[in-house]
This record gives sequence, C-alpha cells and structure tokens, in this order.
Amino acid sequence: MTDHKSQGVFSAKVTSNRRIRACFWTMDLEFTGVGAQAYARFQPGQFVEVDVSNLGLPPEELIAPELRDAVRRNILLRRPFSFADVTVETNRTTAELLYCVLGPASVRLTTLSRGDSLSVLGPLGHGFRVPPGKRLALLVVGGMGAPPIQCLAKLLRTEYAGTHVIAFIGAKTAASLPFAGEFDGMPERIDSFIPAFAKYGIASAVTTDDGSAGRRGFVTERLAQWLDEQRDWLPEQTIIYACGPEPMLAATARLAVERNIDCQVSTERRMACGIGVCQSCAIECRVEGSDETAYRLCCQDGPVFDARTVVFDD
Amino acid sequence: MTDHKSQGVFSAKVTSNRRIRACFWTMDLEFTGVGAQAYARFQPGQFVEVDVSNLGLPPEELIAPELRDAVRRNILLRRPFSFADVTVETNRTTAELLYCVLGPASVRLTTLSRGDSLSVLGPLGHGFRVPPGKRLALLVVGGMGAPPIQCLAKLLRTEYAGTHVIAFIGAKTAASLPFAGEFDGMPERIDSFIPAFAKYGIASAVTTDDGSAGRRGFVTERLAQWLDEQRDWLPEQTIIYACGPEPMLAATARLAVERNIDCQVSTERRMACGIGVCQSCAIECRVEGSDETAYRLCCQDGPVFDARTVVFDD
Amino acid sequence: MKSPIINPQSSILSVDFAGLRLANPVFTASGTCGYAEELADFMDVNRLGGFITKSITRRPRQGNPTPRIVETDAGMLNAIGLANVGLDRFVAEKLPVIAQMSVPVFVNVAGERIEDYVAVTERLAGEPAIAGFELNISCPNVAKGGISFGRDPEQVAGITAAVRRAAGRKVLMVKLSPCVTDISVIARAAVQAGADALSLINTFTAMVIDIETRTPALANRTGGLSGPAVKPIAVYLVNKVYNDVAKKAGIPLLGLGGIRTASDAIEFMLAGASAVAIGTASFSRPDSAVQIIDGIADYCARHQVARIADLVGSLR
Amino acid sequence: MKSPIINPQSSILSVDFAGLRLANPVFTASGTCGYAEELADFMDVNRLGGFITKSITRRPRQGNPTPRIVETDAGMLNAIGLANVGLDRFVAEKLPVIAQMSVPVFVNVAGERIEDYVAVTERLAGEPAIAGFELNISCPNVAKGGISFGRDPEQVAGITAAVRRAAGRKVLMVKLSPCVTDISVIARAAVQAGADALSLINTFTAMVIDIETRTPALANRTGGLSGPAVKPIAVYLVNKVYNDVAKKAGIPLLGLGGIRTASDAIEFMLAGASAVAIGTASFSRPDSAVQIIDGIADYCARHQVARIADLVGSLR
Ligand SMILES: Cc1cc2nc3c(=O)[nH]c(=O)nc-3n(C[C@H](O)[C@H](O)[C@H](O)COP(=O)(O)OP(=O)(O)OC[C@H]3O[C@@H](n4cnc5c(N)ncnc54)[C@H](O)[C@@H]3O)c2cc1C
Ligand SMILES: Cc1cc2nc3c(=O)[nH]c(=O)nc-3n(C[C@H](O)[C@H](O)[C@H](O)COP(=O)(O)OP(=O)(O)OC[C@H]3O[C@@H](n4cnc5c(N)ncnc54)[C@H](O)[C@@H]3O)c2cc1C
Ligand SMILES: Cc1cc2nc3c(=O)[nH]c(=O)nc-3n(C[C@H](O)[C@H](O)[C@H](O)COP(=O)(O)O)c2cc1C
Ligand SMILES: Cc1cc2nc3c(=O)[nH]c(=O)nc-3n(C[C@H](O)[C@H](O)[C@H](O)COP(=O)(O)O)c2cc1C
Ligand code: FES
Ligand code: FES
Repeated sequence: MTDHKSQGVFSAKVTSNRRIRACFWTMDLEFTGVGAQAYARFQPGQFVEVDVSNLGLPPEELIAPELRDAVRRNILLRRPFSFADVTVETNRTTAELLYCVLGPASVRLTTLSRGDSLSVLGPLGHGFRVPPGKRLALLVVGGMGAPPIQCLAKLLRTEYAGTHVIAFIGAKTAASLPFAGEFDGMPERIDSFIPAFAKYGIASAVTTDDGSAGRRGFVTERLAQWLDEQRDWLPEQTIIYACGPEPMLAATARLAVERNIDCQVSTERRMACGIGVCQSCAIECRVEGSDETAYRLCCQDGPVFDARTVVFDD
Repeated sequence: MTDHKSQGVFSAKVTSNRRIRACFWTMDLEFTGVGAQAYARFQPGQFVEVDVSNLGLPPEELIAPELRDAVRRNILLRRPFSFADVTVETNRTTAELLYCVLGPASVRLTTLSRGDSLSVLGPLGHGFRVPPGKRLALLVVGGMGAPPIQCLAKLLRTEYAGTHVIAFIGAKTAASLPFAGEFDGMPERIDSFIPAFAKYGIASAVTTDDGSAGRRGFVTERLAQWLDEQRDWLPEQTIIYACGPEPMLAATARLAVERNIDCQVSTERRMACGIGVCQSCAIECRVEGSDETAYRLCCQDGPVFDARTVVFDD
Repeated sequence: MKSPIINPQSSILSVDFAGLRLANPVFTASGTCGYAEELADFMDVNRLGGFITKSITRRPRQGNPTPRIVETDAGMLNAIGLANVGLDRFVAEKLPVIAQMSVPVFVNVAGERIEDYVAVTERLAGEPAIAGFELNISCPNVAKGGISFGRDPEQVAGITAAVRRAAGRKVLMVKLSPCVTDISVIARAAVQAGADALSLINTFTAMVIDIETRTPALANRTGGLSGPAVKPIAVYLVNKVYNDVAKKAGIPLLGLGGIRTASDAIEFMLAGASAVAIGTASFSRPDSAVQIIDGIADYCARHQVARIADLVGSLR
Repeated sequence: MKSPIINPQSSILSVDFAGLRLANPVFTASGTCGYAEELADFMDVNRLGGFITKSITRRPRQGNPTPRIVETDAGMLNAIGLANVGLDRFVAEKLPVIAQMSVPVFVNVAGERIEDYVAVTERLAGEPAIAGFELNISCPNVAKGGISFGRDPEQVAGITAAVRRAAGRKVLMVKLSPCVTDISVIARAAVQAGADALSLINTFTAMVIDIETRTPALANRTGGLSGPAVKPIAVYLVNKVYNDVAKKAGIPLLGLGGIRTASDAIEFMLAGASAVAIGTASFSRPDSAVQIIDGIADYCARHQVARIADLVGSLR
C-alpha cells in the first residue's frame, strides 16, 4: 500500500494531447474533487494505471507501419505511466503524461483530445525520497525514463533549492531523446540544452550511443567520468536518481555502490493490476541482513528502490 | 455473387453523422473512385458490411444504461447495414446509413464524425426487383426495416413514376418509428406524415402496437384491411415490398400469397462474412418444383427473396 | 446454516452454497485479489458473497521469474507460479486480517504432493475465520503438482479424498482445469471422493511468442490464459458439468472465467453456476465484483426475479 | 517434388509441405473461404500457398438451423453443422472450378462413420486437381461423428489408417481438436497410422447465453470458438505437438487458430508450424491471407531471413 489512503480510480479530463516529436507525445490531465486531493500528494516516481480499453485506433495512415499488426490487439489491462509534472492548484491538480507510442495502448492514447475523460487508477507505488543532507543530486535518464525524473527535478528545484542538480541524459540517437526540440549535432558540454530540465535551472550532459547528439557512449560512462573529475566532493552529500532501461539502471547502481553514493532507481515491470494483487511485477531484491534474495513487487514496494536493494541480471 | 463484378472493400468518407431521435442515427457516406462506380450500381435492398473493430466507445454517459455491459465486447466481425438512400454524382456516390443503436457495433458507429473513414465491404446481395406491369406498389415497413424501403421508394419515384406507391409503416410505439419528427398522437388517415416517404410524394399509413401514433394494431392488419377496401383493383398489377421483423414478413407473405399479389421480402440473418463463404446466414427456402426445402444464403441469394420462396416459422 | 432476512435485496441475492449462506453469489477469484487487504481502498470487501485467497502452499514460494504476464486479445497469460507467503506466514500475517472480514473466506490450497495439500488443509481446518477450501489441482504454471493432479480422474479422486479427511467440517471445493477431454469425468471423480462444491474454470495453458526476439513472451515460456477470451468455453463447461454431474448430485458450482459484467455473471448462473467469481476483470476495475453485485440486483429487479437462486441452471 | 526458383521472393517464402512445394506458407482454413470462387472479387486465390475446401461429406448436408454464429470477445462461435453440397455436387460443380486453380488444394473430409470418410476420399483420390485431404475429426457442431472421432487415440488411429488406404498417393493431413487432455497423444496416433501432416487447431466447444431470453444464442445451443481469442492456446498446442511428435517424425504442421496478421502467422511458424491457415480473419478482411503473405515477406526482409522454412520451430 502507498503511504496515503486516497488512491482510487479517478476520471481525469484531458486538457491537451499532442505529439512532441517522432513517437513522443505529451498529454495534460486535470483532476478535480477527490482526485485533485489524491494527486496533490503525488510523489515524483509514483505512477498511475490508465484504462484505454474503450478507445479506438487512430486512422491507419497515422500508425507507424511496424506497429500496424500489433495495435490491432484489443486492450484488456490498464497501462502504467509516470507523470512528468504535477501542479497543484486550489481546486484542481494537473499532471503531464509524457509517453512514447510503441504498442496498442499507447497508440490509443493519441486519439484523446481536449475535453475527453480518461480513467486513471492511482497514485500508485512509492516514489523517490529525498534524504536530508544531500547537496548534490545527479539525475540519470535513459530514453523514456525521463518522465519521473522531470517530475523529481521540479520537486528538487521547488523544495530543495539548495541542492545542486545535474541531469545526465542518454539515448540511442538524437532522434530518440524524448523531448521537444532538435538535438542533432548538439555539443558535448554540460549546459541548458534540454528545456525540460533547463526550465528548472538544471544543466544536462547528453550522450547518445551513436554520437548524434552530445557525447558518444553510454550515459553511465559519462556519469562515472564526471564523478572521477570532481574534487572537494563528498559522496555522502550526493545522491543519484535514475530511471531508464534495466541495463542502464544496473550500471548506475553498480557505479553508485562502488563509490558509496546513495542511489535510487525507478524500475519497470509488466503489470496487470498495479495495486499488489496479481504478483505479476516481481522484482528480485536483497533481503536486508541476509545473503538471500526475495521477490518484491515493483508496483507496491517500488517502482523506486534503493539501488542496493535490487538484484540486477548481469 | 451479386450480378456485377465491382464489389470490394472500399473506404468511405463520413460526411455527417447525427442522432435523429431516441436510438436512431443517420450517417452520410461518400464513395469516390472505384467505390463510387461500384455504388453507382447499388440496388435498393442490397447491403454493405462495415468494419468498426478500430472504433472506440462513446463516453459512458452517452451510452444507454441497459447497453453498458453489452458494448464492452470487442468487435471482431463486420456488421450488415442497408442504405436508406444512394445518390450518384459525377465523381462520387453518396449513401445514407440509417441505424439503430442496440449493441457494441452500432454504438461505436456513433463516434464517427465528418472526415473520418469507414471500411465498407459491398455492395452485397440481391436487392428488390421491379417487375414490369406493376401499377401499384405497397411498401411495408416494420420498425428498423425502413432503410431499404426508403431506398426503394426513391427508385420507384425516379424510375417508375407511373406506379402509385403507398407506405404502410408499423412500429411498437410512436417513439420507435425510426424517423426524424414527433409522431405522438398522429392521426389514423393515410397522408404525408412520414417525411422520409413524403419527400418522394408517398403517403403513409401508420400503425403502432399501442396506438400511440396512427392506428392501433399491426401493420399487416392495416394492409389487409386496406386491400379489402379496394375496388377496381388488380392483384396482378400490384406488388408488395416488405422489410421488418420476421413475424411481420411472415404475415405479409401469407397475405400476399392468399391474395395472389407479388411480394418481395427483405430478410435478415446474423452474418459473419456477407459474401457467401461462412454459411452462417442460412434461410430456409422452398425448392422450386418440389415439396422440399433447402437452405439458401441470406447474404448471397438474398437478402431480398420472393415471398413465396421463404419458409417462415409459425 | 440460516441467516435472518434483513432487507429485500439481501433476500433476493442471497444464495445457499454448500451449506453456507452467502449474501450474494459473487466471489473474488483466487490469485486476483491478493489477501483482501490490498483492495480496501477500492471496495468494501464485506460486500462480497465470498472471498478466495491466493493459492497457499506449505512453504513460501517465490514464484517464477518475470515477465510473468502478457496481454492477449481479450485475455492475458499469467505464469505467476503460485507465488505466496506460505502456510506459516499466512497464518501469522494474513489470517488475522481475514478474521476481520464478515464474508465467508475460502483458502485456495496448492502443492506439489498430496501431503502438501493435506498439511495446509489440516493446519487451517480448525480456524474459525475460514469457511472452506478450494483445492487447486489445475494450475498450469508450476513444474510439479498443479494441473498434473487435475487431469486424471483417479488422481483427482485420490487427492480429493485425502484433503476431504483433512478438511474436517469445512466446505471443500475442487477447482477444475478446462484442459481435459471430458471435464465431467473429472468432476464426477471429485464429487464421488467428497467434494462439496466445484469451481471452474482455471486457466488454459497457452503461449505468446515475441517475434522480434523469437522467444516466449513469458519467462516461464507458457502461462495460463484468462479473461473474456475464454468466457464462452467456461460457460459451456459449467453447463456441461451442471447437466452431467452437479444437478443430480446436488453439488453447487462456482462459475468463473472471463466474467467482466453482471450480464456475464448471469450467463454463468443460467448455465448452472450457483455462484460466480471475478478474476482478471478486477485488474482493470478493482471494484468489478461490487459493480457486478449491483448489476445482478438490477437484472433481478428488471426481470422480476424473486430469488437469484431461481436462475441457477434455468437455461431453456 | 522440385520447382525452379523463379524470383527471390518466391524462393524465400516457398516451403515444402509433406512433399508439396508451396509458393508460400499461407493456406485459407476449411469452412471460412467457401469453394474459392466466392473470394475471386477480393483476392487472387492463386497467390495462396494452399487452399482448403469447406468440409465435404458423402451426402449433402443442410447444416444446423440459425442463428449459426454469434460474436464473442475477440472471437466467434459457429455451429454451421458442416453444411455442404455433398460429394456428388462437389465433384460436378466445384471441382471444375478448383481444377482451374494453380495452387495445391486440400479437400476437407468429414462424416458420421468411418465409411463416410473413406467413401469421399476414395472418390476423390484419383482427381489430379486435388493435392491432398484434410481429415476433419474435430468438428464440435454435429450430433454424430466430428469431434467424437478426434478425442480418443484408438479411434484416431482407426480412421486415419482407413482413410490413408483410400487416399492413395495424395497427402493426408489430420485436423486435431484442442479439446483434449493431451493433444500429443492424439497427434502421435494420427502420425503412426499414416498421417503425412497435422493441422491444428479446430474450434473449442463453447456457449453463449442470451440473458434476456434465457436461451443459448445459437440454435444448436453450442458452437465452436475461433478467432484471436484462442490464438495463444493454439500457439502453445502447435509448439507442444512440434516438440513432442512432429519434429522427430519429420511431419509438417499446419498451424491455425486466431491468425489475423503476419505477426500472428510468424508466431505459429516459430512455434513449429511449417505453414499456417487463415480462418475467421477472412470474414472481416476477405483478402487477409494475401495481406499476411505480404507481411511475412516484409518480416523476412527486415530480419534477413533467407528462407522462411528456417523459422519453423526456431523458437528459442
Ligand atoms: C512504473 C512504470 C512507469 C512507466 N512510465 C511511463 C511513462 O511515463 N511514459 C511512457 O511512455 N511509458 C511508461 N512506462 C511504460 C509503459 O507502461 C508502456 O510503454 C506501455 O504499457 C506500453 O503499452 P502498449 O500497449 O502501447 O505497448 P505493449 O504492446 O504493451 O508494449 C510494446 C513494447 O514495449 C514493451 N513493454 C511494455 N510494457 C513495458 C514495461 N512496463 N517495461 C518495459 N517494456 C515494456 C513490450 O514488451 C513491447 O516490446 C512505464 C512503465 C512502468 C511499469
Ligand atoms: C441485410 C441486413 C441489413 C440491415 N440493415 C440495417 C439498417 O439499415 N439499419 C440498422 O440499424 N440495422 C440494420 N441491420 C441490422 C444490423 O446489422 C444490426 O443491428 C447490427 O449488426 C447490430 O450490431 P451491434 O453490435 O450493435 O449489436 P449486436 O450485439 O450484434 O445485436 C444487438 C441485438 O440485435 C440483435 N441482432 C443483431 N444482428 C441482427 C440481425 N442481423 N437481425 C436481427 N437482429 C439482430 C441481436 O440478437 C441482439 O439482440 C441489418 C441487418 C442485415 C442482415
Ligand atoms: C494473475 C493471476 C493469478 C492467478 N493465481 C491463481 C492461484 O493462485 N490459484 C488459483 O487457483 N487460480 C489462480 N488464477 C486463476 C483464476 O483464479 C481464475 O480461475 C482464472 O483467471 C479464470 O478467471 P478470470 O478469467 O475471471 O480471470 C490466477 C489468475 C490470474 C490471472
Ligand atoms: C464459420 C466457420 C466454419 C467452419 N467450418 C469448418 C469446416 O467445415 N471444417 C473444418 O475442418 N473446420 C471448419 N472451421 C474451423 C476452421 O477451419 C479453423 O480450424 C478454426 O476456425 C480456427 O481458426 P481461426 O481462428 O483462424 O478461424 C470453421 C470455422 C468457422 C469460423
Ligand atoms: S502489478 Fe499486480 S502485483 Fe504488481
Ligand atoms: S454471411 Fe457468410 S455466407 Fe452469408
């Protein structure tokens, strides 16, 4: 169970839904009433489960050819999504859902437009925690891992203004950076290149596997290198927050443990329920004070875990 | 197979789609290119099979409470619909689909709006035939049987102007007449009450089971009575065309056979394919020149049959 | 057991199920509603007709590696692998919560050998919080035990008789697999060996392949298919077991498999189920069971059904 | 049999199926594509890998009363009842049309008694227009024969051996029912009795109830479930028969059940099917089979598959 009672199935109003670039879309949702209250307590890294079983497909010509077979599947289960931004106002709470179109559910999300309703189950799980005494927060994003980290960036900026924050952002290519803008040939230096972070005053170090934007290589290599370059720097005042593909999380966790830096990773598993009843989202974790491991639930005990807890395959 | 070659799967553009009244909707479709040519040869009583498997549901509050369970079913098969009107222009053919919302497919049709596309398979089956020498055509409509008869009314008006036409229209109540307008307390006389027929200069005799519009009783009783009242009237110059629920078709057929009047009935069966390959739409028919009966296919041999051919349950 | 009739709705919806008086005929299905506490935020579990726990085994089970689920057309595959806290922790941690519930609770029992089933049942047979047991001899997702017991009438009889002795006076329900040539043969074996009720169906063994990686979509390779996709098969099997076995034997059936709406539930009851269980549907609507109870009440009102029990097996 | 390689695509997609060289691995399924002529307006049937006729019985069959079909979630039930023109009219009216086709045609054979199957097969075994037979021992929609033959290994062996003799040198494919405890036992019986190929799956016996009238939605009460709903079960069964029986015996499998897209077809091939058949999907898209052939070619191009046959059973 999450820490607070007011989770539930709420109907959100779509206030906008548009394509950012390539397969990336952004949708703004508005919660009112009890829903507004529930989401006013949303922690970055928590997630929701949306129901798209009642939605149709966009016109065939708007569906990427390689998805046309897959999207014909009927939708039965809800789908988990993080929020990239949550804003609390007097009688309403708004949230930004940043999503990538890659299958039958996400393609259906694109058919929503202003005024439509979306059934949202949540807020679910445990988000990122900001321990006291951290002066440096390093955000590590791999591809579609951006949304919860963006949400966290805002929190750090608004409630932990004294903390210095840098975003390390990796993607396969310039084209697969899930942000608005043109990134081809972006320089290697750490700067306000990524508006989603720059708007919180956070500079980004970008890497791509093919070097088409930022530095060539893996984001974790860049992070390691950056850490190596620091002087007068106290690991115990530093924290790493990561979200992205599992190999990236594994590398980040390894790096953090080696250097004795606190690290939280936001994990993903295929989920049927999102609320801890189906056991589908098992994630292998170390059992504290023993050599054993046990499955915990990504949806309920996570999706954010301490990096030391999770057992990554390698 | 139908008489002409150019049937196929064509994409039609929706040019309008709106609710007429109660559960009745009307949608205008536009065919261009090869589709326009195929539908230029459309015979009243032929039908199409539309694919709504890609469409979503309307908002829950717009779905009648008694349908909310049923409409959650996913759509796999196309659905058969007649056209109520077909208009041939130079490079396009337009068609009116008049439909009643009563299940998962028809409710999905309501989500279409101007500019959307609909995959239409057709034109299918055999429509009404107008034999030579008929001076009086009696149209018999039961409830949602109206569309093909409206289409026929237009043909009679435009190509058989010398034929006198009267529409006998029956429904359960005033509210279940599938036409735009208010019919409560409509008088009993035969007059231009129903705009869908009045626009072709055709007067209507309306009956309702409860007497809430027109005369109380069954449409076939009224037809029989009307025929009894005629003098100087030649059965062989008369033809009856009927579409509606099967008991109504059966009564109409009986009446026509008894009085030696030519009669064509448009039948319905649940259909999986619409093109004669699945054998789901069997309809028991008399075998000419024998006492035997055999199944024929509603989709391919019908849906319009000579009333003497069909074996109705009774 | 008799309960006073409190209000008209309760008298309409209440059913007798193997001697238990249920407020209504709607259970939650094993493995899809955890141990009840998880659902508290979404519905009042005390509105249910009955509750069935996740399968409990003698020792804790971690379950299979992930991915454990995959969606299919109108269905899903799961290969959870009977992940559960095990008997001891169940007794220590979950039973106290269950004891707070006012609805009859069935413990679903699974194992690798007959002794395992017997051990779990014996340990729990004396617990007043428990109304009965559901014997899972139909799980397709474990290497040993599970479905292998449920496909052969002799084995079914053997395990049912053994657990029957262990269950004391508690209700014993046996959960059947649909993956058999003649389900009535299995049903008869269970009834003759002492089952008080039968539940059907468990999932179908099935497979989804990821054509990009050319590997099965589930780590366990195969999984159990559930959801609306299987409903028409489940309705048929319930009707078959009702006609072939249950009706004559006076044994109630718990029907499940793809129920998502009240209409679905009523289909199962018309086919012969005295009660129904809601599984997969709870994942997309956690309060499905309660919505379905309300929908059944509406149906009864609309069709002037005086007692929902009158519907059972009333298919014409 | 060898055929000259004409162009690269044909060499990629062509498969050997029980000694027949097929241009591609896509058949249409029995009962869903009539006798081929009906589809002429929608696709070029000569682009198919193979064609399978509606079941042919010795005498004409009217089939069951209507309603004969009902839609379900991602599936449909049919209870056509093997309506067909019968052997004589098939020979007189349909065979000449079939003889015009350039693709291998299988005649699906059904009956109430073994003699019926043998009679149909014997009569057609000498027809050059026919490449082989598909033995339907798995139809759930007839009072006699049909599925009753297909559930017991001894009966399967008996009927297969009898038809084998009647079939002469034509390919004999036996069509299996999924409604059995262990499909590999049935598959093995068919192979040992002389089947050259196996096709699976036929439909699942199932039921839909109209809760307003409290009657079955089909006049025949039950029907056979087909469509995407059953696909994951069919893939599993194909993989099981491939691993348990077909691979060792060198017997090709024709996989079907819910195939709607090229991706679905490839799943079946990875699972072990040498070829696939398209049934229910043809109803909503009459040219499904051709679209799927093109989609498979795209997949091969994208994944640098040199010969589609390399995919067969290549599930990791
Ligand atoms: C806690 C959590 C938060 C998430 N937040 C976001 C988000 O903010 N934005 C976003 O775009 N996506 C997010 N996802 C992923 C999102 O849930 C999937 O992209 C979505 O379910 C895809 O559904 P689909 O039907 O479109 O595609 P599917 O057909 O379900 O999947 C398409 C492809 O994606 C893979 N896939 C599906 N689900 C997952 C998953 N959970 N993890 C890894 N791969 C998966 C499938 O294996 C398949 O290859 C999140 C997932 C989790 C578990
Ligand atoms: C040749 C033909 C022409 C038709 N023309 C029209 C038309 O112009 N306008 C129109 O509104 N409808 C027409 N119909 C009926 C139309 O096909 C159905 O209303 C539609 O398929 C319902 O689909 P659904 O999914 O909304 O409801 P479903 O869930 O499929 O059906 C809802 C209810 O309607 C009944 N039903 C479904 N199909 C039929 C059928 N074919 N005959 C009788 N009852 C049925 C079902 O048994 C159920 O009770 C026609 C049918 C045929 C065969
Ligand atoms: C995720 C999941 C877990 C399940 N776990 C169990 C279980 O532990 N024991 C059991 O007997 N059945 C289990 N089942 C089967 C269900 O109880 C039920 O028999 C099946 O899912 C069919 O019903 P449905 O279609 O309503 O889900 C599980 C089903 C699912 C989907
Ligand atoms: C309407 C219909 C009629 C069928 N008729 C036959 C038949 O005559 N003989 C046969 O062996 N199978 C018949 N089948 C079964 C199909 O050939 C196929 O095995 C089954 O439908 C599963 O494939 P699908 O899901 O692709 O349809 C029929 C199926 C349908 C839907
Ligand atoms: S998704 Fe169901 S337990 Fe986590
Ligand atoms: S609907 Fe398929 S044969 Fe008529």
